[in-house]
Amino acid sequence: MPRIVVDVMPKPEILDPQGKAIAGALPRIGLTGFAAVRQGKRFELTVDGEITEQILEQARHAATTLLSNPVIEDVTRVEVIEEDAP
Amino acid sequence: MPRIVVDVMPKPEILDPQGKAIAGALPRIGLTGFAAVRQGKRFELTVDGEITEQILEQARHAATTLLSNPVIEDVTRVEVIEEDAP
Amino acid sequence: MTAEAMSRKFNIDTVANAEATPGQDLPWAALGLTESEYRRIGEILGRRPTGAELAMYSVMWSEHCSYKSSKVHLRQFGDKVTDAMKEHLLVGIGENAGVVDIGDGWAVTFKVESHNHPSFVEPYQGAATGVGGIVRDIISMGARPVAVMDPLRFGAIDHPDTARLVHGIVAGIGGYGNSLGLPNIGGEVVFDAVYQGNPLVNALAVGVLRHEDIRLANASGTGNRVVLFGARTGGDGIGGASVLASESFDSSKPSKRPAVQVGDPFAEKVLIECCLELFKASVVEGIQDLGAAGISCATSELASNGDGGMHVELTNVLLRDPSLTPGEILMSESQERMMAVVTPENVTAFEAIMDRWAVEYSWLGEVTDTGRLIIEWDGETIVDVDPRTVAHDGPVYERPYHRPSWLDRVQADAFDAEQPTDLRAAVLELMASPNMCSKDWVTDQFDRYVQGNTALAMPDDAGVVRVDEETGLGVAISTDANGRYSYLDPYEGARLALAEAYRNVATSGAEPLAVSDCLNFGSPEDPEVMWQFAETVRGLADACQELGVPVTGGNVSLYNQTGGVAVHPTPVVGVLGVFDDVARRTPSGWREDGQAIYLLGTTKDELDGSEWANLHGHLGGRPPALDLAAEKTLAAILVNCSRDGMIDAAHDLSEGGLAAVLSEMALRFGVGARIGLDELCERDRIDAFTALFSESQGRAVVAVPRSEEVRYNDMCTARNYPTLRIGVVDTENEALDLQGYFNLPLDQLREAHQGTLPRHFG
Amino acid sequence: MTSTSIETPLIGDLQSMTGNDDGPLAAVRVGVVTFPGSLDDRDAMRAIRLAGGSAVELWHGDHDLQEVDAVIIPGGFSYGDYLRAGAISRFAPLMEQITQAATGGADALPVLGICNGFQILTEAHLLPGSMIKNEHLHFLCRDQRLRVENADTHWTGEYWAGEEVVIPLKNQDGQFVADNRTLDELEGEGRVVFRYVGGNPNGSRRNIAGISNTAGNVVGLMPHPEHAVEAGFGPDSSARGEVGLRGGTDGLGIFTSVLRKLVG
Ligand SMILES: Nc1ncnc2c1ncn2[C@@H]1O[C@H](COP(=O)(O)OP(=O)(O)O)[C@@H](O)[C@H]1O
Ligand SMILES: [Mg+2]
Repeated sequence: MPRIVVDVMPKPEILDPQGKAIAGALPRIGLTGFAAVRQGKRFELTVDGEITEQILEQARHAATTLLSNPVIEDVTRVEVIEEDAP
Repeated sequence: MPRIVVDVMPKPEILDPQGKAIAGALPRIGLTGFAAVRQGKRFELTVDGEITEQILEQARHAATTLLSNPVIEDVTRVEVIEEDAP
Repeated sequence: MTAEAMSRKFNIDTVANAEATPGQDLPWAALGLTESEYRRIGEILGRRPTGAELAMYSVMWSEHCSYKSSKVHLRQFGDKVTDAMKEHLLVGIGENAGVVDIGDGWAVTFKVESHNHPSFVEPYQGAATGVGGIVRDIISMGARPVAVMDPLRFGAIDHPDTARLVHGIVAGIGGYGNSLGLPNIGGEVVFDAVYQGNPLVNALAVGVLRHEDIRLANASGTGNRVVLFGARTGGDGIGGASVLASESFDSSKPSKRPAVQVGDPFAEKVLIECCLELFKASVVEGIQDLGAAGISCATSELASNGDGGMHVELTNVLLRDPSLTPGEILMSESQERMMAVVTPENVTAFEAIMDRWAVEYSWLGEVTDTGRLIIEWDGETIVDVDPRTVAHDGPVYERPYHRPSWLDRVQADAFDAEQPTDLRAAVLELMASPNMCSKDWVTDQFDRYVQGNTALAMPDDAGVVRVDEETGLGVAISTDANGRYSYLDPYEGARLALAEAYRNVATSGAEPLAVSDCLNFGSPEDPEVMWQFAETVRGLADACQELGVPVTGGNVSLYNQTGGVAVHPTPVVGVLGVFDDVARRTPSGWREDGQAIYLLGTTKDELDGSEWANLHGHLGGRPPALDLAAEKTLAAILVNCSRDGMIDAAHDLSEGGLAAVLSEMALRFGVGARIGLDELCERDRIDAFTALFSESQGRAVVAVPRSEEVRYNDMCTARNYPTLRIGVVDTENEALDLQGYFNLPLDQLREAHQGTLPRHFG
Repeated sequence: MTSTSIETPLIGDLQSMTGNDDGPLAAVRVGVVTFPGSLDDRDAMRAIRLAGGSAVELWHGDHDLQEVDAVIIPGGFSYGDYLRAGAISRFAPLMEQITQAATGGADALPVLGICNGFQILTEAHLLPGSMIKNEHLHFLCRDQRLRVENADTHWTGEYWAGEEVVIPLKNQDGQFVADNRTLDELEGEGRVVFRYVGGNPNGSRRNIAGISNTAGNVVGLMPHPEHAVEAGFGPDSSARGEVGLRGGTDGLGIFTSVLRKLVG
């Protein structure tokens, strides 16, 4: 079934405690190649039937009202994906 | 700075209480076009300098060991992104 | 669902098909059944089972559900109950949880259960769903859950895998319990290498109800409707599921089955509120939670405990994964589900409550008087059994057992290491050790305030919650076990575990009333483990009889071993006590300057199996001697002291002995004391080291206000119980001053005590 | 600013007017909203009763505020807090009523958000900022020392500015964040109502534990005053100095404040 993906990331200026914890843990398991980590959310909205512009609009609305809080987060993507997970 | 994105989603057969709660809320705010919602995580790993195959390999390793719990989650993507957030 | 189910067109193994194809091979071995068990199923049915029937029998006859190895021993809990012990029992062993009368029309129900193996595989979810499961047991008795506890055992504190388990398990218990709004009022944290590959995650829940609200798991009233509500059914926890593919001869294979269950505490919280509303409105006749063996268990138990029959249409079950086969649906252990029996008149009222809480439900069928449990799949019969044969007539094994050959050697190896010369350093070492250190790092992750009725919690001896806000009526609970004692002598170890929990409850001021237990052991197929188990049950049942507190329910967890090595026999014993008014509870620390500090009981040289010996790598000899008559007297004294306001603080002596108790009592409110050991050493003919570190039983330390000293001493004399003034509370000096030995500033003691867990897991 | 003497324990102060239904404050009706997943709703109702007022149950799905004089949005994990704390509850029908009634100056409906309630108030934009995961990423339950910075809000009149209290704190997502401009504004307008003292438990910006709107009728705080209202069941110590066994009743002032304010 077709899906719409919504990505939400913490705003760059907001400290991201989970990302920070991961960035701290990576070198401890020998992975030293990364300068910073941020952890956000990825939502997959499954649509029954075809994805119309109107449904995409609903997804955009959901993204900014419910799925993210503009004080601390940015919606970085609202997109249709057809492909299956690798 | 170049970033590597890692997407992690709950395994399809695993209960996703977060997605369930969202799917329940959407119709209440008038968004009825969605059949199901799943909530996963999106990590952005920032790399100092160029992204080599070796660093990508590190990211893949991080994805399966630290960033996801293979018992309940799948890593659905490990990819370099150059583009900026929309 | 029916339309969808039909469109799937499973080629289902029906009863008719089973009759027509007697030679059909079924995967009974892969489902964990033995050949003789499989043959018995055939004899019971008079034909081969269908795939769905095989699924039901295999899960219900599993060790976990049928208690087939432990049943013959557990009978003692019932056999050794006297009429006097039954006085407060409203519901005894055998139901989802026992129910105890605490007076004024109030009752409480409590039970402890294990979730050991799942917590090793997926610590967070394993522990979380452990809490979820035990809470549903409590709800299904008709009670409002009011508190949880979590006795935990991990491998060595510095083993690389321990941090993973500690972080996940503690977060999981908090994540679920906190979200349910249940205060966590106690538990245990023990580190020992024997639990390395096999942590013990036990969870206890307690609930409160009025006598008239007791609900039992039975389906009576022919024509009453059977309903499944809560979460949808998914492929969770289906053990040998893939082997069930043979029950459907369809080409579309079922999708992958999850290896672990994921809990949804929010769904459970809603389920609690919704069940309480159902009880209040009296719209359910019988109710059963879905735990192990899911619908198989709920239907067969409800039916066999009621009028004996039930008729269910399985395609009505709401599914999360539409590819589930009938056998899988029957076996699924999806969380946060309940089954209830509702009269036709109450159907509308039932549905209204479900809708208010937005809980999904589906009507599955009805109660019959046919004595058969008939399950249909889209109108075709796939199960036709006598439900008793599934739920109650499982196999019973008299497994062989014998005393381990190594035990004599171990018992002969008494602890005789050299005594430390620096007692101050020894106290600091003990109080910083993994088992004696402060557990704040763990308990800070649990909500102990929610519901507003918590009168005592960590770090006091027992958790205390108020039940009746008008009168202050309340309960105290403590859970205890000492695997090392049990290893040295399982019979005594079980009695010691009960004695400690009993003493803890009395120390808080409550009258001990009832017991629940969770018996964690290795493989019952090992005769030595089986002997440990048999001895444990015998010891616990005997001790319960001697103390006059009945076992009301519990849980057995076997096969706790990695490779060939079993965990220590670990009988976790929970004791519940009652308070007429929780306002008189006794905290475990002193506060008032000048109060006298008394030690109750006598001290012998008993260091075998002690924390001090453990800290120095020794495990041998005999556990401390136990005198249950003395424990009874001690408890009576402590309860009386609380009732008559004779003491302001009390703490019982157990692991770590007097050294631990003095440290903990001083740290509780940050108030120091001056202690003298000379008289004690002289009276009991011991040295100062033994006085501090021995783990002799039947002891407690209390703080007595000046004005009460005469009365207190008279009472101990009247009861002929030894007590000795060993010191005085000193608010001026923030130190533990052991006169003639050392002065230990509380800051230093606190730092040693608090630092350990953050250093390992911070 | 009214303030009770610190020598008089608040609970004693109130004995005369609690316990009987016709005390002067009993006429004040304070609603407590229950969402699916609310946990401390009964506790908040008990606190109102102990303070002498009348507690009224409100249901998130209703459209009717039942003519209450004030509203408390209690703690808990509404809708599991899975998405973001308070994110889903914000859309409840009753929240629309509350949002409307709470805006419009000093005479508007007094609203208190505790913990999850605070989070809901920020999601509903009744209060600025937001809460993210605790810096240390753990759930943390502890007896927390706070300083009352503003004793002029509808919910803090019974304290004095600078007074220290001990109140239980318990949450997973308690780190208060806002951009610097908002933080400066809050400070400048005296809208920081409570601040953590004795160590920042969760990484909150500028040690902020609670804030108010401009009019002072809407207050949100992370710690749980409803768990510090009854001797015997509160924190072990109180900022009033005495070492009492769970004797801390420092939270009661929040509830008496609004009752007194409404009685006028
Ligand atoms: N996992 C835990 N969960 C909750 N409380 C705990 C846990 N572990 C220990 N505690 C609490 O910490 C305190 C000290 O524990 P412990 O020393 O085992 O008590 P005791 O020796 O009196 O049985 C007790 O109040 C106990 O209930
Ligand atoms: Mg104790």
